[in-house]
Amino acid sequence: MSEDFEPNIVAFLCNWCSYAGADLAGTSRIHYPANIKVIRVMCSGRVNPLYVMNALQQGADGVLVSGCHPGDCHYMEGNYYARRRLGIFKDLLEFVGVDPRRFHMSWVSASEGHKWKEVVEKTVEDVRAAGPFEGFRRRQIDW
Amino acid sequence: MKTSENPYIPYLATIENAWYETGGERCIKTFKVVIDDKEVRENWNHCPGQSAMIGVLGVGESMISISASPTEGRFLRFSVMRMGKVTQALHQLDPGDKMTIRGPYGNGFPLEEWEGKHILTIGGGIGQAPLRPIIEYVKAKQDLYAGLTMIYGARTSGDLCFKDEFTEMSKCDDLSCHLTIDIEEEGWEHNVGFVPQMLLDLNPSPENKIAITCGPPIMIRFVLENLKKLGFADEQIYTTLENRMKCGIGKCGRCNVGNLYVCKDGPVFCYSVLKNVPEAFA
Amino acid sequence: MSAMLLNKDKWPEFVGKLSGKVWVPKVEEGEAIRFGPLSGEESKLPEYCNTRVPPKEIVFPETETLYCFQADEHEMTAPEIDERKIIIGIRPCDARAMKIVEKLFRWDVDDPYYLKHRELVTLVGLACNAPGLNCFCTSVGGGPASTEGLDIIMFDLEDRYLLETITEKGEALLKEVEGLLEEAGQDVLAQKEKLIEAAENKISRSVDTEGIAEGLPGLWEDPLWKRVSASCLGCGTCTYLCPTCHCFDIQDETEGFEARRYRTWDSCMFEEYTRHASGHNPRPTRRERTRNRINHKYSYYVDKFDLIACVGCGRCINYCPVNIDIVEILRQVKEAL
Amino acid sequence: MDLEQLRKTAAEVVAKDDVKYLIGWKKGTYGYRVSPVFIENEADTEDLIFSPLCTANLVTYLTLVEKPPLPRGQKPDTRKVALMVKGCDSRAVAQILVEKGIEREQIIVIGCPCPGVIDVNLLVAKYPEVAENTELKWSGEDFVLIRGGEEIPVKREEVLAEKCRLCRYPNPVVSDIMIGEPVKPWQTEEDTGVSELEGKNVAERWEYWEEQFARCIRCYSCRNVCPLCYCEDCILDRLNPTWINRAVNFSENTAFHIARAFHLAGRCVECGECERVCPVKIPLGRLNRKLAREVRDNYGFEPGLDPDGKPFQASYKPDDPEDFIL
Repeated sequence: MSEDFEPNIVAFLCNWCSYAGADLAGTSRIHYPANIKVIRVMCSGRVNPLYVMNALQQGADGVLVSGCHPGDCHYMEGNYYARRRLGIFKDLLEFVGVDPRRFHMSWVSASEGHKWKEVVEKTVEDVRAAGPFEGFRRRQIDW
Repeated sequence: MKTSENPYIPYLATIENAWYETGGERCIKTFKVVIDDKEVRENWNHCPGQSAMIGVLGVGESMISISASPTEGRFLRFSVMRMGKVTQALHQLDPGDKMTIRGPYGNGFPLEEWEGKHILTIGGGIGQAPLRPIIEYVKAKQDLYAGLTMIYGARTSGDLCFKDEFTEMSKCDDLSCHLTIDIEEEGWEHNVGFVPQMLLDLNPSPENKIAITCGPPIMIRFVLENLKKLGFADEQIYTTLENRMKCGIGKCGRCNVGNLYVCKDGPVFCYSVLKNVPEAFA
Repeated sequence: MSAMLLNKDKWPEFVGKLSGKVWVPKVEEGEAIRFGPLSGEESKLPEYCNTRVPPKEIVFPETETLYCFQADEHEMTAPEIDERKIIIGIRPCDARAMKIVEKLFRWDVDDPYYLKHRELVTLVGLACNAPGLNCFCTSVGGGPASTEGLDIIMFDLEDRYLLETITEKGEALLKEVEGLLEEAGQDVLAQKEKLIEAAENKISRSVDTEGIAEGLPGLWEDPLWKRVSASCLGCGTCTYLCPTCHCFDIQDETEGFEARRYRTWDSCMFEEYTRHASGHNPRPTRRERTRNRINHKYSYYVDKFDLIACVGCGRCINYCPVNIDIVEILRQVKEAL
Repeated sequence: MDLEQLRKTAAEVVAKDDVKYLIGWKKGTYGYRVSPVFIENEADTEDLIFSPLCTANLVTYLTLVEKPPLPRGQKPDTRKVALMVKGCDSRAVAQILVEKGIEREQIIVIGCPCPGVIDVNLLVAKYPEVAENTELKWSGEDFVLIRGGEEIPVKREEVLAEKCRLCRYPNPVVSDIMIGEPVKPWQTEEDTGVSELEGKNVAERWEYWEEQFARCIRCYSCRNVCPLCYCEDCILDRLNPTWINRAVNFSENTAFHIARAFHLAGRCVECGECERVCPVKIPLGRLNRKLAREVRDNYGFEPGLDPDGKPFQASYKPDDPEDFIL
């Protein structure tokens, strides 16, 4: 894989924990790779797997979904649903032949700026290793 | 492929002016647009009743009737109700923005055939849009026609389109304008009631008249019934139909009512033809 | 017009010499599913009655870009269509279908995309020696060796093909491979006639179209429509696999700043096909939609172009998931007349 | 199965005032075809059949009913619908009941224990179809083909549908009336279709599905035939926003099939209809069965067994697996 390859990663972060965690990482001046494009959602349970698929179709090389730790969900149980749904979705993607390294899920709380850095580093490293994802691009054929 | 030979490639047009006719969830916005290309603009020739495919690049196209008469000048007008994906995108456009136009499509009203006759238009809601060009046309060529009567209704006074133009109309001798709304309203000086009933109340004689109706399907059905009651012959009654369209040139196949394509054989149909088409009022 | 013989051994050489991209039926999952470009591995045509997906997709691609543009600019560019294609092994019914559909694409306004594809394609048909179970081409104006729409027709004579040219285009194509062919004698032509007769006799299904075009509109409210559409699932199999169905949808799609407007097959059997933006649907149930499909093929098209828009290929019967059978529907129509 | 008993029962059901119609199978118009039939009066129950050719899952018609706007003053028809179900079909009924897609009181389920149906492609390959309608019957373990007065024995393993090789529930799990005796469940085979793919690496699997999905013509017969695809506003028809474009190319086709498979995760009852109806022969069952396997193995959940249960994706357990979470 080319060393120069800078992956494009879309991250869906829950408003209450992970977004705040990423924010904390920023205000604490923790350096983490800039490959992450953050989309804030109210809850990880709001992340429709179609979002993940659409991100991949529109040119993302990898997707990260992050929410509150189990038990900490602002809406009590949203992240439990997300876990079940996206867990199955990950299996499906893998079965269809999408490299499992392209899709990650994590729990990052509002106080875990350092964990956020680790998650991002791990995700970027994985997606970088998986390489650019062209096969699923919407514009794969000449229009 | 040369663009000029490709009927799918639209012309670009600039919105000169845009304003809201009505408010609410399904508001109506009117656009006054000028086609960018000078040659196309000069050669553009539409007749009242025809439609055009207008659209926003990246969103889609919709068939909208041209609500300006060619007698008004080298510009076009479209009144668009906010409904689906394309019309929502159109409503976001402001003066100076671009839209795309293909057309004009369809047959239009046989205005030359009607010379010397009295024209009666019966419109409801947004259905007034395809009727407006006839009104403007007849107004501009008053000496060719025996007169014009307009009946127009909407749910409330706020749902009436082209309000400013009616006051001006009522000043002319040969033209009469009758407005109605469904529900009583404070400060409303005109009629209250449904359009088909108002038609009966006015009791126009069918002699030397042409009746054109456009509006919601249910209104059209009752207007046709009442016109027959008043003694209008099938050949004296015209209506315009609408259907979902994609190509506008008779290829995509979806706009047919029976064996007629609305985009090519219509949108203007004489009732004498339409009464034999079972699907027409579905 | 000439009649030539091609020995089957010379097949690879024959297709190799033709100028243009050669399309032949392709076997996938153990069956000839659709036509595809020659890969160079084929030493002969596969065994097939007909492909599941008709070759209409070569001249009327399932999805075709009308024009591209940049989301922030207003420059529209249509794609260049310039590839010469030779379809070998197209069945006479499918070629006839192209001729029928061309009428519509020429009606009043020319459709530049379809006509350009059609102009660039040469159709080398293969007459049917063994028509399928549900073929009824002979009832709707075609036949197992109908030459309508074709440029060349081939007859399978076991170890060799008989090639007869029909148009100038076909004549020109044969010029390219002159060295591989030999003149066909009278005996071969007699053999051909026998084959055609045998094939025609093998067609077991038929429709009596007499009076249907005029009679169909009169059956508008007939209970038969409810009956024949009761089990319809509302899928697009019958229309997508139909060689004469030509309806399409136009949509836009974007990726980043790149965008295009394309057309893609659409089916009158889908609910949203006629649904207005307001939610009103002039054909609200499958009864109306089935009625429209039959009427369009057997009445409206006849009205407009004096042709039945059905070539009797039997695909809609073969692949309907719930055994809705157009021959049976037409029999019931006939009965109701 | 005793057809006399079936027809007699059906006649009794249809004769009831509160029954709109009975959905069953009847002989098709040619060859091995069987078509769904809607029976409204007793006399027509003579057409009913139940044979190894009855592959179609009739449950889809419960949710496929169209509700066009009624003329003013007309009341909707609220009479019950009776339908015949095999084992796999009955699971679809149970699953729809779980999702409250239909009400239990609105249907009368006539259960038909099923010794296994055929794959028509396999049958045709072995015994070519003829124009005349041909009967196929169960005979002990195997089948017998009746054609032109002749009885041809057909080996079970030669023509049995894939879904039946894997079937664990040949007897209806939901029914009001059961026709005949329950059949003894048989030894199921290994799901080689899924296992074989699981054995491949990611790139090979992508290549495999690329070839399959590229073929899709987007006729949506898989969606329409599926008894569990009954959303009133399907994501595929939705234009605003457009999640899946109508363009037919590998990207959109893959998106479509991923979305379809995902929406059936924990819901698919493995009736195999999607695969049967696909005109371009995409092995869709493999996608669904893979997810069914994951759901069963990792979450201990099997859809369509308990009509009073909870839907898989609308419930959770605090100890669901989360080894994939960073």
